[in-house]
Amino acid sequence: MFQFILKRLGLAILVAFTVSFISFSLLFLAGDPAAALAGETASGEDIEALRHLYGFDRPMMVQYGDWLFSALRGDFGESYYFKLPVAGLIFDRLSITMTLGVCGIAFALLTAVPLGVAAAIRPNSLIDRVALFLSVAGQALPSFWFGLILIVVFSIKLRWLPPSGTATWQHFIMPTIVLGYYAMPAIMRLTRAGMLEVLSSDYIRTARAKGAPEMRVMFKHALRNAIIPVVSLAAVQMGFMLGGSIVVESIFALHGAGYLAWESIGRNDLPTVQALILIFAMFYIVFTFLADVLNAWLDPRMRSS
Amino acid sequence: MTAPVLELRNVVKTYSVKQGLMGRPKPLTAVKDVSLSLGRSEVLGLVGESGCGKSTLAKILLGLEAPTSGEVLVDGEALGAQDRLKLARRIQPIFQDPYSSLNPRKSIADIISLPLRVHGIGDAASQKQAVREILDVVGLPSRVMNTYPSQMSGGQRQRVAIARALIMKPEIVICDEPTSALDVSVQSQILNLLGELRREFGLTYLFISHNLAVVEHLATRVAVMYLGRIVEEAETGELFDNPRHPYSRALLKSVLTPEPGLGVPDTQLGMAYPNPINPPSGCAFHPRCPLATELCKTRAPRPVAQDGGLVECHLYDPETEMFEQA
Amino acid sequence: MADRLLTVRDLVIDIPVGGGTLHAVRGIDFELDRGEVLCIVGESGSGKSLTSLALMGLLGKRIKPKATQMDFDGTALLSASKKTMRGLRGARMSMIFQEPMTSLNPAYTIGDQLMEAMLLHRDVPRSQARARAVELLEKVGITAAESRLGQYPHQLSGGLRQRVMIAMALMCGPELIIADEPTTALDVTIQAQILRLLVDLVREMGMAMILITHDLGVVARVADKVAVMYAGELVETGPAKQIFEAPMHPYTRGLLRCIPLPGKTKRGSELGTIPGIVPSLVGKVSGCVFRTRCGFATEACRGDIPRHLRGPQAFRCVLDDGGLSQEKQEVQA
Amino acid sequence: MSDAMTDPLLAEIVGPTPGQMLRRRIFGHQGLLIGGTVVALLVLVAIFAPLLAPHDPYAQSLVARMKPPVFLGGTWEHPLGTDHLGRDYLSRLIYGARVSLLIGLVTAVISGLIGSVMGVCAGYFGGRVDAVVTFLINVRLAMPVVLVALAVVAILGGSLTVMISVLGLLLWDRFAVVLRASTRQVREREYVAAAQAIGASTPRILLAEIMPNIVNNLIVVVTLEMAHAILLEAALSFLGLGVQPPTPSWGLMVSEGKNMMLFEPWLVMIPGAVLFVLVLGINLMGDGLRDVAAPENRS
Amino acid sequence: MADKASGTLYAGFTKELENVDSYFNSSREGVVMQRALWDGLIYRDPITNEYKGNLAESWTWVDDTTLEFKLRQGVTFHNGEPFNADDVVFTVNFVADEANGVKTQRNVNWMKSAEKIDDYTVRIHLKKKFPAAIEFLSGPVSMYPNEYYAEVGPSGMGLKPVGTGPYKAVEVVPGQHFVLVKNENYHDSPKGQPSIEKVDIRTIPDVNTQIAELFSGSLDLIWQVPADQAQKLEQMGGFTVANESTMRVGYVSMDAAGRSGMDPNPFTDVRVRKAVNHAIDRQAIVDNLLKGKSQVVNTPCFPSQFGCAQDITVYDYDPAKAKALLAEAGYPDGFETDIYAYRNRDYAEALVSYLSEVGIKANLKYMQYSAIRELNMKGEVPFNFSTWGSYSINDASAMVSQFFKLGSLDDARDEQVAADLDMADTSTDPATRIEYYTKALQRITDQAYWVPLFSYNTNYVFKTDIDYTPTPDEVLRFTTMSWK
Repeated sequence: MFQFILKRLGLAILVAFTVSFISFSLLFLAGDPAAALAGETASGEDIEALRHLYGFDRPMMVQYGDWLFSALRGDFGESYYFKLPVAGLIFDRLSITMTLGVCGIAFALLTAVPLGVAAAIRPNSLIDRVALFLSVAGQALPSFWFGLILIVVFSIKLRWLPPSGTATWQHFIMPTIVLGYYAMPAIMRLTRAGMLEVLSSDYIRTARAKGAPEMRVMFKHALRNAIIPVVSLAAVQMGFMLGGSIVVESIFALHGAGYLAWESIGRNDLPTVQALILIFAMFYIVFTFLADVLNAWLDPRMRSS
Repeated sequence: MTAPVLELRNVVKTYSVKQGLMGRPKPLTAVKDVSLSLGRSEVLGLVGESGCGKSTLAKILLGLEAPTSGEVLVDGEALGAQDRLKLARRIQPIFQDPYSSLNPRKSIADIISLPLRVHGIGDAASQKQAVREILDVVGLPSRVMNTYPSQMSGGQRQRVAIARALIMKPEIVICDEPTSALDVSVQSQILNLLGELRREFGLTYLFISHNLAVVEHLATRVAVMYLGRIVEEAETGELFDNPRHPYSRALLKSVLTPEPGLGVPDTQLGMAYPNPINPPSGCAFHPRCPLATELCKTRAPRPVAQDGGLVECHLYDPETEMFEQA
Repeated sequence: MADRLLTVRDLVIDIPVGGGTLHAVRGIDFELDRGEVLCIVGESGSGKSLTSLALMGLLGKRIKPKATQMDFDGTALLSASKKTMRGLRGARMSMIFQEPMTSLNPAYTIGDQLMEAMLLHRDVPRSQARARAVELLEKVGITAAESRLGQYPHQLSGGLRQRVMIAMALMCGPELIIADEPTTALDVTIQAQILRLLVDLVREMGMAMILITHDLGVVARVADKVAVMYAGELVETGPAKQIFEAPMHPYTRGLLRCIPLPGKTKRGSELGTIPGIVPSLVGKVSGCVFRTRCGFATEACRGDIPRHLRGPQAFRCVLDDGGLSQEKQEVQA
Repeated sequence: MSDAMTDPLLAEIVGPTPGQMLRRRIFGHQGLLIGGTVVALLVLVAIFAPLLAPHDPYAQSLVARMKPPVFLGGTWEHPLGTDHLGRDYLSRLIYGARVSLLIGLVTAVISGLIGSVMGVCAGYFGGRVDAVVTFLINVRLAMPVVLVALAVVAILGGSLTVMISVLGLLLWDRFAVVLRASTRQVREREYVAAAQAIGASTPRILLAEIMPNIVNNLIVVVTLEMAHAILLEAALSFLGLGVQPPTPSWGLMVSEGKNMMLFEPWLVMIPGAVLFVLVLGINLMGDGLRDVAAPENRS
Repeated sequence: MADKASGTLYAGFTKELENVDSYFNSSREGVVMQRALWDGLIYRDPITNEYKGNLAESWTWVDDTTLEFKLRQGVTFHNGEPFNADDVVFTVNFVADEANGVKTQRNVNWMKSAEKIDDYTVRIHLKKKFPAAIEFLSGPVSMYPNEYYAEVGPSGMGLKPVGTGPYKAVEVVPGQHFVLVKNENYHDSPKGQPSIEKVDIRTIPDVNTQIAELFSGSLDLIWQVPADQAQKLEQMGGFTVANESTMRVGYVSMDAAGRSGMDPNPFTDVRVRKAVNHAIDRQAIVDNLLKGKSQVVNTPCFPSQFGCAQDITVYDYDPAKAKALLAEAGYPDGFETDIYAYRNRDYAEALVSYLSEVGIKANLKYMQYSAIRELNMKGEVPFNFSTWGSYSINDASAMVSQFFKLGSLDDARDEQVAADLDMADTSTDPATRIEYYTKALQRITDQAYWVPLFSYNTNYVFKTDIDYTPTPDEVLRFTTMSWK
């Protein structure tokens, strides 16, 4: 187990480094950051001076090394736009994105797992069809469109919920639904498929042959095994959701990290974008790592190896 | 015994096996220094429990795996040096599972003619003719040419697999548990067919099975394998009448013939089949052997020639003191 | 009448499938006394496993078995409530399955799984259930039983798992054990060990057993009574000795001829065969289902098939002697 | 003549061919039929856009801006009204089908090629190849797609080509994952060993023995990734970093209509609904194909 | 809930400020904040354009490059620091130093230094003759507290701004909102005394969301509302919709000098450029898209700017003529080019559509301003729809001279024009200036180097219980707002 964690950690770190290099080089090719930095009125000499000041005239690998070394110490440089340390800028906004992510995944799990279980218990029943429809529709629903519809219905027509901002918990309801609904179908399907597979397995028949009541068979014997892959998927989805919160945050004017990312791309704010890509990737890496460890712990076959 | 068409000399195959998902790889020696030879038109039965290395041996013979060390000779020529295609013309396999050994997306004609196409033998018409002929040989009507494996029963599929193996007229057929997935009534059909084909084409079989009754029926010689070693090898009659190795005896005892009233025999075998990654010291069989002594725990036995066969047990080694007791 | 434990009369299992109804089991009858071992033997698809699941009430929601009578010690199994069935399962009738590798829940320890049946059915403290588990593990020949309780199924070999399954089935001291191909997935040497253990335990504890298998060798060595099943019907039933020494139904005889007997069948000789395959059981099925593969088949085989009794032995065939005399003539000719 | 006299083998070959079975399953699958019909209709619309569109989708008329659709009191001149530049909404929707389908299809082909090659190699060769591919998949999954795509489009400027290239290079992961798994599965089949024993070359085994058995999975992933790409394009266009106007992309139409969403909701509803229907259709088709062609991979 | 009773006015901003410190941002929102939080030495009345003393009581030109100010006494900063000559000297010397990186250098780089004469008298030294000095001192140059600013610098000022202005910042949450409260001790400034107690400015990037918030009552005032939405809101009633013009001018520039490496480059042909001018129906765009107080512009400057002649050469909308000109130039079937744009995608689309009607297929490249600018400076942009706001400076030099004096953004590279503009820019004689601007503009329009398009406008939408009259300089002034 310990060895597994160590090995998995090594892989995670390697992935993190690769991602950091890709994100760095990607934006390094973005053209002249100095020109972007200089703004509307700068002259050629101004730009040249800036280029030198920020060290954009050095070889790329040197700049990458520099950046990475600083990033490891939590220093992501200074935002071109705000002239403030990127780390602080992102840290301020991350709590909103994290809140949204946690609410979103909670929403997804709380709807998807019961639906999936119910659907698996009675395949082809009405509830199965409803669940299937919700998941198919969920996968096809453009989240930006869904969000706009919710605003029109719940904020404008019914006036139940505030359309934007983060002041109260009510503000988080619609963004949570839009973001969570994005992750729901996959989790629902996996729960359903997992339950179906487990329910048709030999050991469930064994449990029934022992005379175990149906509820016990479902929850103690079946769900325990079916839920293991769902844990992984939820972590993966959580990672995706944080990275995908850009759309939701821009629709509901949530000043989180996703929105900062979108704005920073628009402002050509290179250090912020680089840092955000890296941080979102790190979230994904950390979540999947934790999920794998949790999985290994949940699954005795892996725990003891 | 005629001159061997197939010979194994000191073949060793070691895999590196991961334990669990992420454990450190450990060496697993699936085949330990095995020497065997197969004469023309012979049927060598290879028996042993699952995991004893018999399938690995089959793969080595088919050229699907390279031995870690040792040599495989076909007609005296080392196998590694030969062209893979050339080898394929002489040795063909029949696998255990007729459901997995036929590509479900291909028609029967495609499956059977694949060897001809790979080797570029004949044109489409002559290939078709060859398929028709070989179908006749294995007892299938030529109508099946345009059907698919999913439309056939297990026995028919196994006939198709045999047809594919035989279409290039190989000398040697490696039969890896060819009937264990079939019902009894179908198994006998296939066994009869294999017997007929051997007589008709002078084929040499390496017949791998865990069913001793079947091996007894078909094989001319039998080799008993345990944990990567051939522990006993003898003429079929000799082995079944007079098994020497304690493991062979236990195996024979385990055969349940449909004779009422005999009860279930006591094999007197210890329970667990050992983990091949941590094989027991000395004689690998000693933890299960009812006759094991202290010596067996420490010293590995060596092969001893006995009545035209070989046995690997201290009991039969004139140089060990246990010889007297046997 | 001996101490009758189980009576099955005219059991029918129909399964709705895509293209109609699969008549998987059609009107089979058998009975079992306490302490008796009945082997149901048949090839794949003959309906023998379905029969056993029907007895346990484990066929699932979609499949509804019918029978004129299916009594376990006075309880009508088909009309019993779910609760009654649950009370029987695991307590008075237990089952052992074919695949020891997948029949244990990978998420729980051996101990938990062993104790579960007892805790469900008997009002006993955990400690007592635990003691019983240790006792039974020792009984099925597992050493260091105490420490095995904390292990997970994946840490055990197939043979050991099947021993655990047997111990689990015995936890509440059932009166009937149904073993569905308990040794098919195991190696020959292990198979012999497990069968021996099972038979010994059944005899020792005075249980009745229904053993389901395709292996006539196993049947011959284990059974008191044999029921030969073909395509959803019992074609021949009777005491083991009689069935093996004087098989009457053409199918039984054909099966026995297919098996090479070391020392008896001539090495390399032609084995007996049964040509053809099992017919489809979807749609209307009538007459003798074996007629498509039978050497003595006539037009009459399409009609109703009489049941012939020879003492305790019974078989269904249009011919009084199951074609035995015809067969002898052919051999002579 | 008795039954037994008939050729027993004749009686045996009764099963349908794989093709027949497939057809039977296809026509018994509601979702697949509905999805397939929707997709087929939209494909036809895309192909025959010039014949179907009542107006030039680019022809603007600044004096006839935001005319309502006919069901909201508009005229049949513009059945679905006009957009903020007075262009016929129906015509733009019809041409938008081309953009969405083109992006979906080409993206799926590019990412499919990349992902399949990686997945098949990893699954077939295992070992180090597998380790490298698995690592690359991990790296790819760790990259936040929307963010990276936005950044790249912002750098290179939005156009159909850029859009397709970016999505194609980003969406190969599922191909790799699925094909790796299915190749591994097929590779264990004995017919592969049989082909090897026959002496067939590795390319032949990959193409002739393995490919036909994983192509069903591939088709399923292609459809699902098509849907994914179409949605992503729409999202990026919505965020203003997708295909460039005046190209009639549905995402762009939602984005443009969004400004007037509170006053003229149909500007957003119509393109959003069409997008939803197309993606729903493709997903239903994909799910259906999975059920029909590769039922073993349902999850 | 925002309303009169709460005493708090909730306003929406679209753009997030990079830094509230007015020297370190360049956006409109920044100007709004600057006018609320800080004061300049001088104040220009937005209606009468009359200059009045604010922090300075009076000023005199000592010579061509020296200005002397008498400062107002008894003014204190929000943090209690008294305002005096030291603050002016510190502020001017700080911002004039290029190394301190003031974002819009143009606003400050004409000043050399400041010098304290006594506690309430300072001199500002100019680098060279700069007639617009008063205009700049009444605009972007505001006075900062020397002690505080020295301590916290621009980033500290951005998070906790301190000025002398009519409002104090009590809460700054970057990207989310700013809370301003009335400065009870505001000096007797020509800006007038603030009336609204508290202003809460939320950053909401999406106009729709802003409108939704306006509907739901959580916002009282939004501005920069696009024409269509403003029109709808006006039709709905319940809100005051006010429209004011701005100095921003939209234009299309063409690569007349042939720098872009396009081959063949049709834009080097004056007939093609004229054709482009004839192809676009600017009036239709103004009437249907911009609406409000926007107007068609015929020369590369805003009509109210000094020297900005309008009635020189006017190209009317005439697609037939455009086609004829193209044919004459050898492009009977038109040609294909890229057109770059950074804002108002719908206007750009409309332009593309007009161009395609005469056969010019323009592929829209919608990019960030900075990216286009970078390309433009390298001369790689053949065709560019852009805008210029002239920093709200009411002088043609703020626009035409920025683009036609052979700088890196000059696509015409006409030496004649450059020379004329140079004359106009440096002369102190108004008549001479007008003469030379007119000459330059004449040549620019004759040569059709650009397509001057239209001027922009801004819509202000607020609840009817708010009393406010917007000014044409596109600055939101909370001081002049009150509850009805």
